[in-house]
Amino acid sequence: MNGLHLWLIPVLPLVGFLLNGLLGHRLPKALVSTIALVFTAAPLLLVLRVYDSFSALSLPYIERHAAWIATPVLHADFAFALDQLTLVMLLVVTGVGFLIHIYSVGYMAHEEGYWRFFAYLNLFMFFMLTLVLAENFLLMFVGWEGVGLASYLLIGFYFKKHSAAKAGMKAFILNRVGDFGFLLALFLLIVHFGTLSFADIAGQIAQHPEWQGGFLTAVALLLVLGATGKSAQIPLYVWLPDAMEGPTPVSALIHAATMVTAGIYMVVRTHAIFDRAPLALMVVAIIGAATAFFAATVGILQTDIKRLLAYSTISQLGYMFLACGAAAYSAAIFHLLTHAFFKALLFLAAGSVIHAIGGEQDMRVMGGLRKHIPVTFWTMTMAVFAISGFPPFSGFFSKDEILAEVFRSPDGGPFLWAVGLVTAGVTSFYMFRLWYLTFFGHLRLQPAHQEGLPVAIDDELLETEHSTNGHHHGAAHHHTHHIHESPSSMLVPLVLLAILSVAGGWIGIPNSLGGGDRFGRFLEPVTHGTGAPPSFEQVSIAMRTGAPIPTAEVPPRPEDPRTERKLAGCSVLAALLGWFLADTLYRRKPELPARIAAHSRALYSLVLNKYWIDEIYGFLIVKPLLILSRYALWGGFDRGLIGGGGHFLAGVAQGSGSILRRIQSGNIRSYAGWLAIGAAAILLLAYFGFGAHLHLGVG
Amino acid sequence: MQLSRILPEVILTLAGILIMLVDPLLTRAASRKPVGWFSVLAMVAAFAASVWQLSLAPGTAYFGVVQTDAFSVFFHLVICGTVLVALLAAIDSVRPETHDMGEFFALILFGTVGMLLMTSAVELLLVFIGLEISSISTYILAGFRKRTGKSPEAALKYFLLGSFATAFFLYGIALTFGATGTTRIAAIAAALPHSSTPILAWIAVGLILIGLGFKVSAAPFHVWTPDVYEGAPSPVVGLMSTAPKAAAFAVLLRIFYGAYPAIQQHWWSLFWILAAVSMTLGNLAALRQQSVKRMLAYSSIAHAGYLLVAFTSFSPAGIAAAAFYALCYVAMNVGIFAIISHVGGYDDQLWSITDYRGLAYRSPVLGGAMAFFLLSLIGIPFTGGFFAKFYVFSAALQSGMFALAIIGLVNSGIACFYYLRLLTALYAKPAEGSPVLAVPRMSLTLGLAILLSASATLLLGVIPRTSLDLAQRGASAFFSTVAVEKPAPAATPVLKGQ
Amino acid sequence: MYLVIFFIFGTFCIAGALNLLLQRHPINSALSLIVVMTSLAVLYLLLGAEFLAAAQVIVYSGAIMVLFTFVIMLLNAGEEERTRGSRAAYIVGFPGAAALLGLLTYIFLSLRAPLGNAQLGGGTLVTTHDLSRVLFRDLLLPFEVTSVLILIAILGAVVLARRES
Amino acid sequence: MVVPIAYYLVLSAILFSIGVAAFLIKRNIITVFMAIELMLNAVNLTFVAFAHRWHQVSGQIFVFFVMVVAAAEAAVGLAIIIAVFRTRNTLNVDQVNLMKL
Amino acid sequence: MTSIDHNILTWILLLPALGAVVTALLPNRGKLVQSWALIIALATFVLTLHLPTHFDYNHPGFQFEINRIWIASPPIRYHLGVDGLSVWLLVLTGFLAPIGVLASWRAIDTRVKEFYSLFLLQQTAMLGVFLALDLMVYYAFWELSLVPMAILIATFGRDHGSRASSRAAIKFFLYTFIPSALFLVGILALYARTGTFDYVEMKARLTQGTVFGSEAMWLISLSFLVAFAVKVPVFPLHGWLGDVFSEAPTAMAMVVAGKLGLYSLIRFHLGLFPFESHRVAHWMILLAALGILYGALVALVQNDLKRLLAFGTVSSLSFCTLGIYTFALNGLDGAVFHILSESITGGALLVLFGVMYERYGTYEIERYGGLAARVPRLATVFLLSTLALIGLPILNGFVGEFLTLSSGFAVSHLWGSLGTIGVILSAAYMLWMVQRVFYGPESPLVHRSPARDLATREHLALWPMAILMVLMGVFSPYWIRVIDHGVHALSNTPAVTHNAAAAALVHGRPPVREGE
Repeated sequence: MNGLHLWLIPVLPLVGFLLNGLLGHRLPKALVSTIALVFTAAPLLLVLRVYDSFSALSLPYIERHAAWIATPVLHADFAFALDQLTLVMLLVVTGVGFLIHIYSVGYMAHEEGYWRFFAYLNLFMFFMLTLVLAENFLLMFVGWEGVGLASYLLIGFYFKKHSAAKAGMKAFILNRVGDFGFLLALFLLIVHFGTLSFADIAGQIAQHPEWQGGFLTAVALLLVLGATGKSAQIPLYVWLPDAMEGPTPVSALIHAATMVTAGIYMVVRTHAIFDRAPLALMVVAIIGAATAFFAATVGILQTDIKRLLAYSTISQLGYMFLACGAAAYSAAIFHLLTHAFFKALLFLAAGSVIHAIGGEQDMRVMGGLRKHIPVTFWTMTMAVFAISGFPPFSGFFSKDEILAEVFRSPDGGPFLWAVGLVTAGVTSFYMFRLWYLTFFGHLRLQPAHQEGLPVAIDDELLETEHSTNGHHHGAAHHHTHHIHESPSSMLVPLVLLAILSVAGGWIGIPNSLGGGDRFGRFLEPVTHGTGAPPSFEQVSIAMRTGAPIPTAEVPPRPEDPRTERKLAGCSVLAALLGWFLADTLYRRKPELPARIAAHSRALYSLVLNKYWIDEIYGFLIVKPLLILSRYALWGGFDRGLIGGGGHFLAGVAQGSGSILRRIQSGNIRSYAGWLAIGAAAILLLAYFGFGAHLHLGVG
Repeated sequence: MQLSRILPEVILTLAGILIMLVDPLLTRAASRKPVGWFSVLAMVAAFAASVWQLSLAPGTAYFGVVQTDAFSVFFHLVICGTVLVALLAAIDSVRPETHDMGEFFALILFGTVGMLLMTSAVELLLVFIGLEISSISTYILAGFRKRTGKSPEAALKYFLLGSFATAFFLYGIALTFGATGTTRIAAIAAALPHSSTPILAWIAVGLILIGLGFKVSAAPFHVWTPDVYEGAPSPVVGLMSTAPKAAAFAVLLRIFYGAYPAIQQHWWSLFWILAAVSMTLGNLAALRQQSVKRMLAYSSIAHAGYLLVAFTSFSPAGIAAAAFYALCYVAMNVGIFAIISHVGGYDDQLWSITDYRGLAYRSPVLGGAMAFFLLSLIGIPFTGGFFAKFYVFSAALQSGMFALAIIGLVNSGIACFYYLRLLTALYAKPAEGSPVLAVPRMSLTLGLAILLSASATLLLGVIPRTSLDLAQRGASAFFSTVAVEKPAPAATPVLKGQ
Repeated sequence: MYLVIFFIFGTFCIAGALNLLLQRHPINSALSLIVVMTSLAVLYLLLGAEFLAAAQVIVYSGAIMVLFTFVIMLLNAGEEERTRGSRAAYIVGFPGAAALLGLLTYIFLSLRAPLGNAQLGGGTLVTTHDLSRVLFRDLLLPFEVTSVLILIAILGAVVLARRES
Repeated sequence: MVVPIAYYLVLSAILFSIGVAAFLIKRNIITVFMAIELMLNAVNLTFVAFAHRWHQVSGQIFVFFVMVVAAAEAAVGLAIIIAVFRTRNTLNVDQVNLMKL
Repeated sequence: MTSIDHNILTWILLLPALGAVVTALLPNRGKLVQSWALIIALATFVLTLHLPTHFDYNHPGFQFEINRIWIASPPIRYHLGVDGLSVWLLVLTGFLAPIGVLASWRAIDTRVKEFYSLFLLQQTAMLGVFLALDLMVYYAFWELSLVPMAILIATFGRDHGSRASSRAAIKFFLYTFIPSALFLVGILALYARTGTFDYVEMKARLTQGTVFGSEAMWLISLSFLVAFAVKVPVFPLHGWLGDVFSEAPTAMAMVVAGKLGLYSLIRFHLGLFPFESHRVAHWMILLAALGILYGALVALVQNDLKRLLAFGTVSSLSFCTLGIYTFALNGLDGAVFHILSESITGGALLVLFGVMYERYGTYEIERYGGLAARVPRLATVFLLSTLALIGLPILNGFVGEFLTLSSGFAVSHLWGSLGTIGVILSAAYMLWMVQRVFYGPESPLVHRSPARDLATREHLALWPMAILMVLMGVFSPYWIRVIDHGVHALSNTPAVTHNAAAAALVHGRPPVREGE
């Protein structure tokens, strides 16, 4: 057991980061990529080794190293924990991470700052693995913030562009809003538990069945705030679409497969708290459902291929949130897993497309690419089918499980299920839209597109969106660019991921479909409840009557294979409907979208402008804050009151000085006058002598 | 040997007479610097004689007219040291073509005799005569720069107002005499409790305070100070803002603590008010001054106020604090005026704060020394000014003068504003062609003067022990020769009403 | 009788002083001052201070006032013009002087009894012997020191009055 | 036939106050100086009166010294006045105000 | 105790003072003065390192003590000593000095001797503040520390002695001196009652509780508090900091804020007035929380790099205030730790500003842009410092922020939460600044100027700080262990004061002092 050395898993990428970060600018590109790959592959191998010996371990396996923050009353160590959940996450992070590293070697080959890119990527791996392996909240927070930092650096990789730098900043600050919640949750935990160790906290909760709601709800809600930041949920999701300013592998790795799922991971990891906070679970479910639907609708009209995928990611993360809200933690993680495969694939494939046509990201100028880049086309097709939820692709199983769990959940119920179902249809629609626009029809890329876009929609919007393109490969040979398939270093990961996207779901085929839900059972030790999540009625009755809240062990949810099969049928139907619509609008009747747009102008522009959420945030929060700071605080208070107050006092002193100076008229006679009056005053004082009054001092 | 009790005075008198005898024999063109050096020597001798006096047993001489004790020796040393520095600063600063150089030095020596007598006299008549000697010599010195209109005007103002105040002082002595029938300090103290007309003594202390308050330029009797400082030659200002004040403070201590302890209730409130008014008025009025000398005049008013704070605490600690403050004050003030008389020039070519901009660029030593003195005037630790303030306010607080201490320390906060204006000006970049760049090189004597005063100021701030011990000895000598009962108010705790 | 003489010369004093105040020509003022001084000499006599009375006439009226008159003549001082130099002198000075007078008068009159009375030739006559014993023995040092004072005065007068070449 | 000593004192107080007032009023420097002399004389009267009260010679001697001092002051004072007159050509105190504030 | 242990504190104090004197006497040749100052600063630093390495954890109270009579009456003692509270602050002061010298190496080119002489004097004064255990000696150093600072600001300010520099110097001096004057009244009043200036003795006598009426004690404690709070500065007493930061030379701005005031708050306000400081704690926490927000918000809209950092510093230092007045062990540990990390991080940023100023001659954010591509190494260090300042975990800023905020939150959920908003805002103002200065297209100014990345000397100045940022972030227990030794007794965790005060805290009433 001594030989596990979990610490090596995060530290190896860190070494890679240090090597590339400190020396990379002097090394040849080949060496840089070798270093990066070696230090990503090594943790993967370690994880595989762990996987290999996993069944022999007593779980959770905890490895403690030095104390990190230690006062006599608070201890947080560099401690790593390994359990089933961790293992899944480790496999995802290192596996997908390694593939994306390989992909990047090809994708970034011609970029300036090659070494920097790989250094950051390794840094990200370090933090992500720390986050996953952390044994306590504080160390998790290290990873939590660290991945944010890596994300910041990578989004702003093309920092010479204002938009990229701004997007990085936006991501970091919005994540900080989430971290604010996370920190407060930590503080509350310290107050109530005196420790930040997951195991200790879960243990204490288990020992106190009377703890229900109350501060646990507060903690849970604050954690949710943190999760919404990292996992791009309402209300903090706005950074993710902008994050597409980063290089595409980054989008795939960080903003699709791994980092953004940290919120879900965290909720699952701390589900002991959430289980006792039904209100918080409810909130999670609602946020998840709302985000899933909302983001999906925005996805309908996106024209930038990466942005579309970004909204798709938000939407899919919403699903995972929804699952968490329904206390279906293993379903959430299952979807996390499959989503990591197919969404990474989608991004990488999209990157391959962009790569192929010379840096263009606007789908409206693409088309008919399937013949030019067949491998990309086919792998992407796998992904599209997976995300749309067609059996037997991976996405089907995970999404289906979520919907079934939501339907079954006492608080979720049919309504949230319905939302999920509609979202599934919408997802299918926009994914096939992407598919058709990109790969079918005719290539619309032509010199003309610089002056006016072929599909004339909102020009103003396009301007802003469009300013993002053309950075990778140089705009010089933009339109004469030869459309070509990507190098094998990029294709290999695509193929591997495609296989995973297809087959990745098979590990979790539910009972109802004859699979036995191996994945769910594997995670069972981690996700099992620490106490029944009582229903709202139970809690409210208990709160009114003061009676103890009933806490039985989690009763196994009634499984109803028939209903589940019906539900699965519904979701497949929804996906088919979406495909059909997309087929109609973008293949068979391509003139229809414009007509529909013209028809319902208001709704159209509302969705097109992403419900103006960015603008609303700017107008309601950012602007007022800046105005408050600039005019009220800085101009008014600091310079006016504090500075002016100082000036005022100085003025009073100087003014009275000036008056006193008037005594000094220069005239001897008036001086004698002052002497005389002074003498008289002194003599009167001496005669009447009221010394005792002065003696009292201030007391 | 009664002469030993007045040895320093005798030495200085003889030296002064010698100068007067020799001076006419020198040709008009001959440099008077040797005369200056001679007077420096005489002053050193007087200083040494004072130190020697320390070995004498305390006692009186000439039928109880003078008394040598630690107190008088302390002030002897203060005065002799100060005049020594002032002389050194004057040797090169007074314009060489002035033909009255011989008289100049003689007057300083004679004036010093007066001051020394003031500190050791225990007979009011001798105090009065000493005061007059020092005053008259200062009147004359103030008018020494006859070519400009300002100097004689300064002399006139000083003279007329000074005589005016002297009349009050004299009236006070007369009433004291009326109340007790004597003018011997110890006898007054003895007779006062039995006086049938103590009211006369109440008024007498007021009148005496007016006269001496004028000399130490305490508000509201300060009015002459700014004008006279501005008009008088800077070397003279350096002298008259220090030594005579120290002497006057010594007299104040001697008279009030020696002769009038019995009616302390009637005079300590006067000091309270004088102190508060002086500090506040001096500092506030200094804020807007442009002229360096006038600013320092107001500053000296404020410093008189700080010093008077010590008078309110009726304790040996208070006397020691006052004596120590006087010492520190003269050390730094004589130093800063030594610099001003060199930099400003005999005719005050540089007079405003703006003119001093960049002095530290021209001469780091002069600028640094001036900055150091300013810091001491502010009361920064490790300078004499700090410990002086510290002892004074400590004594005041120990006697429960909470309000006065707060007034004083807030004042010292206000004061840094104008000191800093000058200080930062010193270190600012000078304007092109600024006259400050033409300040001549420092001469040996000036360097010596600055060195003496600066090292004194520094030592007082770092190891105040020796001088403080002497001051405390003086104070306790005082309290033992004059048996004083501790008055009632001081014994009550600070904060009543708790 | 004594009282009458006192009042007569007291009135002379005050009248002379007021005249000094009111006369606009310095010479007139100087002459008024001489009147005051001489009257004071008489009062000194009444108080039994013969030596002082003589000295008053000789030193003050004789020497000092002559000096004054000399300077007035030397500088050819004319009538003073009524310039308006200072309001403070009137606004704060006069109340001050008045308060001074009022306070002192009040105190002295209230102390009439304990202060006692002056009798013509009352007490022992001060002999020259007494005087010289005090002057040359008890107050020997002040007496000697006075010489320094006078020396300074001479020195000062010379320095100040000398024209700078 | 007696005169209360208080009367002498009141007389001296009156003279002293007149001296103060004269100092305040008079414009001619020499007259102002005379006012000071008047004040000194008033003080002298006090001294003599008290010397009478206490039968003390020292009071009288004091007066004698005051006279000497007054003489010395007069010499110096008049010299100063001459010096002022030389530079300013005036004897009016109101015009001797080069320095102020 | 070896003989070194007996005299080490005197040597620490004396070395820079002697160095200052010698500096003034050195000939003005080449880089002689700079080198000498560097040697002295380094030597002092090495001496200070002796303290933590020989620190005795089992010895309660002060260590390496020296206690001799300086002045017999009034009894002022040359009493020096260190405990866990001061030990790292001393090392920090020693550490920043060589960096200050390096940062001034080229920036100060006229009147070098004066600069380094005063610089070393300042060093002495600051070390003295941390060492002194006699209130008068402490006060002396406290005041002394103002002087070199004011002169250096006036003389070596942004435009070498412009009027703005003078004004800033005067403002700084007045702001700190006037409260210090009242502070002196407080000390003297304490002395008048207790008859001692010795910290340890006075503490013992004050806790007996019979010395003063509670009102008087309250007033005296306020005089202490205000003097320290201005020096920190605690919002809203920060009026001087902006001007001083923007005018002062780098080496001075690095040390002007924070540590002296905060140390004094802990040592003297909490130490001498346990009850009174509890009484005022709520207000201080409120001010701290407001300060965090206010400083950050105002920093957001600054156009001048140094002013931005000034307000950032106000915000950052408020974390310390917050931690101190929670009286929780976490809070105190965190506060002291945060003093250290803030000084290092802020110092690094100031050095970087100085480096940028040397190259581009301006602190105006608007005139920069796209710097990262031109001077990548500078940008790297800058980014690292920025991240440390905004409290990224495993960098030094986080530990202090976390500990102070968590204990602040425990005391008051509302103000603790408000303070925590600071982590959002600090990211906002710093990253926005970084974005404007380093990212985006190159500004005309940057484009015109030659690209000079960090020189060796600048590397030498910056990397030690950068490495420390990481080390302190990762191995914080090494520091906190010592700190804890010093602040343990001040916290609420054990029985902090006499029982009456403790009971009063529970019931929210002031205790009845004996002798009223």
